[in-house]
Amino acid sequence: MEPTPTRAEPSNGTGTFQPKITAFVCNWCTYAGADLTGTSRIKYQSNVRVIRLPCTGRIDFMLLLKAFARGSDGIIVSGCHPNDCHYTSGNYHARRRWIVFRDLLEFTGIDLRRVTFAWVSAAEGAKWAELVDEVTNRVRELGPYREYQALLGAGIE
Amino acid sequence: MSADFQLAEGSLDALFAAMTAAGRRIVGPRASDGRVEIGEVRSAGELARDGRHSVASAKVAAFPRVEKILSYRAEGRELAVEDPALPARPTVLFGLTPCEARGFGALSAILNWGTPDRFFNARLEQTTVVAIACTRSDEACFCTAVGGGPDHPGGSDLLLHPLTGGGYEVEVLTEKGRALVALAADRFQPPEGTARTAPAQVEAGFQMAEVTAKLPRRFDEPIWTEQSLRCLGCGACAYVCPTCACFDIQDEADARGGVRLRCWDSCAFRIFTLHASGHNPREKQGERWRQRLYHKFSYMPERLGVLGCVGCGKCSRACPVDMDLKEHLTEIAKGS
Amino acid sequence: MAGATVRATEAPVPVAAQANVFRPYRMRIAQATDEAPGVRTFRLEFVDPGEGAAFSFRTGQFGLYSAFGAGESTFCIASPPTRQGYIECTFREMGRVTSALADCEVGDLIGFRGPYGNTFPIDHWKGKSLLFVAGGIALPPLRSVIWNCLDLRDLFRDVTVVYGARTVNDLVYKRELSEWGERKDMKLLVTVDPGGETPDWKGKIGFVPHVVEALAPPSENTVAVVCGPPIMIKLTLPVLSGLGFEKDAIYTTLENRMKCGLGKCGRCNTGRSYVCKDGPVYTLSELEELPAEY
Amino acid sequence: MDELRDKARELLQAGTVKVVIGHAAPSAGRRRPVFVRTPADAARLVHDEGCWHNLATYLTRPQVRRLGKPAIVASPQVLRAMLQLGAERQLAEDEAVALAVGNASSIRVLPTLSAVEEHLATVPDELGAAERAELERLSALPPAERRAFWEEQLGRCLKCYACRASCPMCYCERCTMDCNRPQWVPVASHALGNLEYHLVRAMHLAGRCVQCGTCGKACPVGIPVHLLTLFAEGTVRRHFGQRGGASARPEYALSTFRPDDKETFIR
Repeated sequence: MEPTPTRAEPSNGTGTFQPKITAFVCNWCTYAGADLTGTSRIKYQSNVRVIRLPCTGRIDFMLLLKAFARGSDGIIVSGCHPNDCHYTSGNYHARRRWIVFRDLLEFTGIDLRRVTFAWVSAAEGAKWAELVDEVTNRVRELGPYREYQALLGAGIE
Repeated sequence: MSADFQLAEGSLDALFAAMTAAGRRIVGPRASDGRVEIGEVRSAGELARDGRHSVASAKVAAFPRVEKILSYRAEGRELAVEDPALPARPTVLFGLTPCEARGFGALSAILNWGTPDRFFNARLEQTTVVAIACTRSDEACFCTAVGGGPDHPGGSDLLLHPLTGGGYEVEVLTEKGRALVALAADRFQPPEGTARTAPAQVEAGFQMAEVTAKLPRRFDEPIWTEQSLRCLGCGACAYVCPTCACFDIQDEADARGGVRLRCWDSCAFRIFTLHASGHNPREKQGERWRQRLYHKFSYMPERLGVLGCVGCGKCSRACPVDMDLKEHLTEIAKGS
Repeated sequence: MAGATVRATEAPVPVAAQANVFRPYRMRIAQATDEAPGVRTFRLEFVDPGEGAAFSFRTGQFGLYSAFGAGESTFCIASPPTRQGYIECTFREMGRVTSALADCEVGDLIGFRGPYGNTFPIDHWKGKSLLFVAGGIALPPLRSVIWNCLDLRDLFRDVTVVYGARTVNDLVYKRELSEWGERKDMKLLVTVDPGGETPDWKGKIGFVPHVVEALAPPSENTVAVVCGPPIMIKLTLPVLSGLGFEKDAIYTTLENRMKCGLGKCGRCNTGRSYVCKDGPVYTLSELEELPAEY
Repeated sequence: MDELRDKARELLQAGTVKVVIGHAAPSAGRRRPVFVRTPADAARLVHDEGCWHNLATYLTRPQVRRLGKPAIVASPQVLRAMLQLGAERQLAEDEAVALAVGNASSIRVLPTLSAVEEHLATVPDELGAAERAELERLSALPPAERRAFWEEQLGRCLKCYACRASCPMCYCERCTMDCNRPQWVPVASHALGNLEYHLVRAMHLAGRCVQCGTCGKACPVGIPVHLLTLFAEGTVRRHFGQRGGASARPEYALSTFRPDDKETFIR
């Protein structure tokens, strides 16, 4: 894909880099938790775009790669705590895949500081806010994910 | 065959420097991790000149793996479509085998049939081909059976003949070649008649005329299934072939715009001809193998007036399961 | 067969002046019609009127239609060249591109490049009777030539159309079918497979080859054009032969997969023929010279 | 070698099998898969270090299946691939006869997957020293260098799919690479398309890879793609104690779980 030439680095107007964070969350726990963050009026940084899926078991590892390819600087993947899956075991299956995929990403030199896995329940509105703030701050510190962006368009004559 | 100049071994670096100074990118065979690749070469020392063949083909210079053929931007419901700028990258392909040089002729025949292919032509126009006559051949080579040879001039702008004592005699074959000589004119000396290293002996073992004569009547024979039993259906043969030009067209886009890309494709892949409905005109591997051979040795000669093969043997060397084209063609020629 | 041997020659046009043959016209969807489940027709108008004015095609030709971002797909031009100012295409939602096209609405822009391929030789059909036999989604290629001939009705003798689909619902161009049915200067037989009829279905029930057989159109001085799913074609051809149709008087169109439309990408190559250049229209005798790779 | 040829000849003569899948040596330095269908032809069979193809790939190929019941000259990696194919219901218990070759001097004829499993229990399943060293070397590199390494390597990938085509476990009739609704991975062999392809390949083989390394040897341009699958398979073995090709029972580490699976990175 072409790097979209119009993409300006998001900025809060003060010149600070505003990272683009994509969060893949399950419908039953983390999405509800994030909802609670809002209804509880807990403030947190607005850099995250939430993508809701039925279950962490449904979060294909390809989605993470697609998020990076579409310009994400950081990724959050989050769902129900072990034992709490709405579908009984989706998060257990997901956990196995995360273990393998994360290792593989590390082996190919993808920056693991930009990928955060979490369990956030429907009751943990505060944890969601903390998580987003923590990830946003860390990725802001790291700067734009230029190494991955450099892959876009590379190899096209 | 007659030489126009002589180029001393010690002059190669000066020639490379002159080409680089003139803004030419130099691409050629270079040793890398025990194999020979086609890649950018900065000095003559980086060139692989031990007679080993590169795995991949230099066709990338004019027919890259992936190239942009269109770009577009969405503006609301409107859409702006743009032609990509013509590639501007003057290139010297240095040290190719004469087979590789000949390959551009077949590529051009395919891509320019009926309508000129501006992307290929623009790249080729900016490419100067300097071939070095082969002094070594291997089991896979059969250039002599398909109209070529270890010192065949076809497709080259300059042809270098290695001399026994080092250095080359230089045949200038085209205006492009002449222009390249002019970049370092003082290095190109009058030929002294020094002995050339004998060109490689290439024993083809079959007559191409026999193959072309027999193909039309062997179409329905079991030989194709038999020859392709071990074929895995990968695209290695097509992707290293100097004359394979089949391609795919792919869009890559986001909401704001995108590009249309031409990328290599291969008739060995099952999905090459697969319809969206699930119907596949060439469902079996044997049918796909047959298509590969017929396209190169029957349909192309008939329709385009050129063979789709230069006998370089790259496909045979690249094949993970040793599908040996020379051996297969010999078998076809021998049959009734 | 069309397509003489072409010798490779140096490109006569300087590279900088060579056109980008992959660049499509921008077309606006002027009309969208749902024909049958998953089958849509677009009427397309040139965004650039100059391009539209310079554009011409002949019946039987095809083009590559792009949904920008998804890619290109090949269909025939389903409208006749006698209707100017627009082209029409009919397609079934099957893959990535056709689904993206199906999502487009009136006013959207899509791409079109063409026309490509050969044509139905209607100039040679003058003074003859015409028999069109189509099945399912294969009526669109025939629709162009049927309308073309109807618009030049005086040039031909009898015109007969036999069209069948699996079910009533699957019939395409329903409004045109009723228009053709009412015309006095042509004969139309519409049939659905047994079990595919509705309670109020007034057409025929039966498979296309049987309907053709029962109709027994005279073969003398008649051209037959057959287009449909492989099984329909396979069973209809012997019927036509039995009725005395010569192989040179039977035409069909091939629909091999294509990417370029220019004889280069290699996909549609079947025997010595490139369907995108030498086809898509073939007579039965031409077809029999090709390997059955279509 | 004589023993291998004798066994193959016997099986063909008795009509137990219709074809013996093995290797032939067309010339001194070359080895190629061969399909022996007559007792006389058994003389073409060879087996030595140069026979690197995992022949089990052919057990699922339509053109080979059409030949009838096969016997297969089987290194331990071929035997493992057979078990994994059995586990994935691609190969029935007695669908192929294995002619087990290996360090042991004599050829073992294994007529069923159970016999294969029994035999394999006596064969150590260890990664080659060279592969292990290379995995360790790469793992020890600073992340930026590892990224540079793979960027350079995968940048050369032609997407000819020789790795996929040569892999005994890549038998899917319609690979996800060939599906375009959605187009998960770009078709083009550019940097992104190549990286995504190889990550998908490694993920799809994790827990199923029999560690034969055939994919890497098949690569015409010499990219060590096998290191990716070996690595992912290694992760599965380390964390979940399951290995591809260990048995014909349908146990796939990534389609099951244990509530106490250990990880250290989930917040």
